[in-house]
Amino acid sequence: MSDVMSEVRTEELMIAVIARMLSGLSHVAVGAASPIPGSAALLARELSGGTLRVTLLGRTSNPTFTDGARELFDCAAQGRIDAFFLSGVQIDGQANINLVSIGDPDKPKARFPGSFGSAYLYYIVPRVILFRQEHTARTLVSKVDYVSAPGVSEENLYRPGGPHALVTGRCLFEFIKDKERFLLKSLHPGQTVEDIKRETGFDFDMPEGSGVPNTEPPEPDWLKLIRGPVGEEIREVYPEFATRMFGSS
Amino acid sequence: MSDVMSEVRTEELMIAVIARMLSGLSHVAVGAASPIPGSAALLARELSGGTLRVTLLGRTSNPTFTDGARELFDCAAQGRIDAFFLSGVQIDGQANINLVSIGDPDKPKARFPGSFGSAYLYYIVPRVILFRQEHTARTLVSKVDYVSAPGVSEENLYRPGGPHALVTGRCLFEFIKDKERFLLKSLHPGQTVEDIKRETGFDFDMPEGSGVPNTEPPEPDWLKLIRGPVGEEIREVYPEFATRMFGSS
Amino acid sequence: MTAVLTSAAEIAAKIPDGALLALPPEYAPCSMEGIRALVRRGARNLRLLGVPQFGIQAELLIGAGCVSEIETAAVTLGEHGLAPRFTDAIKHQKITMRDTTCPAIHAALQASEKGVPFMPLRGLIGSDILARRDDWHVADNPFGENDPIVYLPAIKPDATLFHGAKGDVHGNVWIGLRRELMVMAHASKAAYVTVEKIVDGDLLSDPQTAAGTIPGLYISAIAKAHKGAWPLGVPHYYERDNEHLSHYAELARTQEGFDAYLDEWVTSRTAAE
Amino acid sequence: MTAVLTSAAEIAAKIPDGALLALPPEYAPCSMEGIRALVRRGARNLRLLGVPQFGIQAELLIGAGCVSEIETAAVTLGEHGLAPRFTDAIKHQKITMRDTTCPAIHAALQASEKGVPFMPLRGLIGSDILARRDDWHVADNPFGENDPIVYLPAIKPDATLFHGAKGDVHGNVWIGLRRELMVMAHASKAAYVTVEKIVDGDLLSDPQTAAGTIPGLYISAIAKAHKGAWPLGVPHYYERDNEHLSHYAELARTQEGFDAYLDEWVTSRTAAE
Repeated sequence: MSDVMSEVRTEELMIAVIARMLSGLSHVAVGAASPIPGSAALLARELSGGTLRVTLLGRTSNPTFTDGARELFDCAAQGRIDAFFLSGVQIDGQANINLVSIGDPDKPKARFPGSFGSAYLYYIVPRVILFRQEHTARTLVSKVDYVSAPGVSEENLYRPGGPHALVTGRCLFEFIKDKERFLLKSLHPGQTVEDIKRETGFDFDMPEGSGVPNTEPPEPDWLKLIRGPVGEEIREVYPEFATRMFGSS
Repeated sequence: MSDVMSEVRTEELMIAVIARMLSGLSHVAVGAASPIPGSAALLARELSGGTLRVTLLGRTSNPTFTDGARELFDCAAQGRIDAFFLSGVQIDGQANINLVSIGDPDKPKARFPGSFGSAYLYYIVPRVILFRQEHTARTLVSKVDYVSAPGVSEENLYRPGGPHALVTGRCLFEFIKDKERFLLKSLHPGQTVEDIKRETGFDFDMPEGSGVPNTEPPEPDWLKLIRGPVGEEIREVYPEFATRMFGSS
Repeated sequence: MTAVLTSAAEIAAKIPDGALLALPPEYAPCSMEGIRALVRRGARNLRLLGVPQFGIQAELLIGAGCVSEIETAAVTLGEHGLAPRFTDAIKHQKITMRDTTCPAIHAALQASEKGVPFMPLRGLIGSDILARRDDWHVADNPFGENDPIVYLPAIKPDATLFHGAKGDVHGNVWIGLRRELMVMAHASKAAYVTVEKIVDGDLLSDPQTAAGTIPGLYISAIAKAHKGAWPLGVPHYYERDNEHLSHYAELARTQEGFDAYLDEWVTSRTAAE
Repeated sequence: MTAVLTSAAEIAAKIPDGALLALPPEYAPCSMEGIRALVRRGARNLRLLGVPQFGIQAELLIGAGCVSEIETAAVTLGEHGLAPRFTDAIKHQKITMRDTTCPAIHAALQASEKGVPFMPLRGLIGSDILARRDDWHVADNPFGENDPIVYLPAIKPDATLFHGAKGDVHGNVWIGLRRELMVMAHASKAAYVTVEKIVDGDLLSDPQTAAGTIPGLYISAIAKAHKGAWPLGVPHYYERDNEHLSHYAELARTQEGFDAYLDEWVTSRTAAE
């Protein structure tokens, strides 16, 4: 690993992993509280030669939408958004996500902001990429305490969308819809299968054949883009994230 | 009757009759093919000292609406439109209106433009004023051949709106909801009750007491307004009507 | 990405025979140049949706034999009288007409805009419009009691075609107050637009202009067509040509007169651009 | 006719205790001066609707004891962390929370805008949001087969309160791209607006400006409030004051700290205007 690579931060690795999954798409939207996916989408747009359209919720310059706050949802309903990103205070092995509370929702031990658009977009957008940097048995659980949005639905339910993958600070999982389970796809630097098993609260599948590959690191020119124009552009919506990652503007 | 009055055209009398019914309202909307009601609404606005808001469909200057063609209907649904105007190729004694066809609708003897927004606004706007200059047994019929919108509905149907009056070239009818019938309210100059009975295809009620009053003529200053600023303003939407009535601009 | 084309003819070539084609009212800019191009290319079996009513757009397409079905709240030449080719086609059962009411069209398009299978609408009950629509449904409001309401199925046009005052190379189109054009673009599978001019820069970059702009995301193809709405107008750009419309209304009383009009003003000419 | 008032205090006086009050997201201009005026007048039992999510507007009103119920898709201080007064109120059951999802709020307001009793919405089925909402309804799509869909009852707020960059004496308010403010004004019984400035003339008379303007028809009262969105921003006018919001987030961790904040920045001061 080169010197540049050894300095890759977990966030930057996650940005690169997500950006790879956006290759070839036409339109990616990024919701609230999503600086890593936002950076990934902007990186993917840079790498696409301009064919990828990126909509960042909360940005006021260069708008994609002109019909108000509902347009994100209407646009997704029209089939015009290829990928979206969701997180959770808990995510379980069936890809259910919880953005609301821990414990009894009426008397919660902890209360979080709420479900935002997840209970809609998770059903509608074809490729929903889950992300959560903290990968512990506390965040990746066997069963969420509150289902903001379910990972899978009954056959007859109208559901063109759903979970595609889960990107954490330790690894990449792919979601296998037929099995309703995650498959461990690749390990971030320094992680072992045993680490993942210990830190994950749900059961998951292992790839067939010879072990789990390592997560592909970002190309050196990707890091230049992330730390340069992508970082500057994400600063408009996420100034604290940008300052923490890339320093003051 | 003064000289000025003797020169009052039927259209001008209808404008005055309608304008009187708009007194005290907040917002009046005028739909397609409605030059007489449009002029009446503008006259009523002039007489209101600016408290009456008038929305003329099809005008591009001084817009009232900024949300596209649906806003007229949404605005009415919100209870923000007090009066609207409808006509018919046929109107019957229950205030049903026909804007579509004569004879079998599948093989019509005559076909007209269509129902526009009548099948919605007739139910929703509290005070719908019907107008039809031609008052003959051909236009005012016992039963319309096609119901674009019914005059009355079942008790349980959501219907805050409905017919208020019918203004023709011969007289003014008031619609009595409880009886589901028209009441002859006043006669235009030169008309007798016998004339109205002969030229009307439906039965109607007569006022109690001493005969039918004459329709109140427009005040002389109303005529000045109609032939002056009102005529100029209506020209934007109805240039042919304005030229026919008031000459070239 | 929006295709930037060079003529209305190229736009018309993208709208296939049999398409469900949504067209705007005459007070929004209509792509009359696009309509003429459809006539020139000999389009057939178009199913027209008037949003919410029609004038000369439907007249030209019906008279030229391009149309098999039409759904709209009205067809009229306004102060120039009844629409003669429409009336003739109805009387002789050359086209299938589905009568409706303006807000039903707006609501059914909003259903597609929002990706829901239907929308409820007040009114309509007791009308012959409803009685003659077996594709509509009446049922109780689930939140009321003995409260029937009409359920309208979503309408998803294959294509929409309209004219704009200005567009840019990104496919953004300024529409100002004419928001029904935005709903049509959102709700349709494809949106084709002719514009008076294609401006430099990006219409979305100025917040004042952006507020009245449909993003290129929703526009399939755009082409410049100077005076492309003629003989109709473009608000604040040019007025409708009432003299020409009156001339049309006169000629179109007979099929022969209409054919002569078509020959003089449509088929013998190429696009103005 | 729109009432032209002289202060945010007069606006706050028009919003009664117990009102269902719709408020915009932080990226649309929020009337923070109006919110502070509600705190100053000691408003009680407000039922807040976040369109579709909340930040410091709900925090101030909840922390000051003005709120009994809240319906929203989220409450968060964004990059400044969780909303501490909201979290505290939920944990100690001081307020009733109805969790929802953003498009459900937009759709329920559009139902009121369109005067229909409900709107259908995809998604939601299988979530605990739906499981915990006994005011919502699941039934088959009448045009499908074995196709369940959620029916949402219309939401008609008693009042909506927001801030605008500019308004005029006719009550017209320029909102640019922030169309959710227009839906809120259309759907609510009353709309109250503070603005940075009241301009001469009529915002509807220029077609470019009119495209981004809510007509005075929908605005009950308007008042000038310079920097009225602070510490939030007004797009293209001023940025949000992240330093101040961070300071708030720090203090509001405890009720004592919040009370000190309120004393320093709200109750001890009259409106900036």
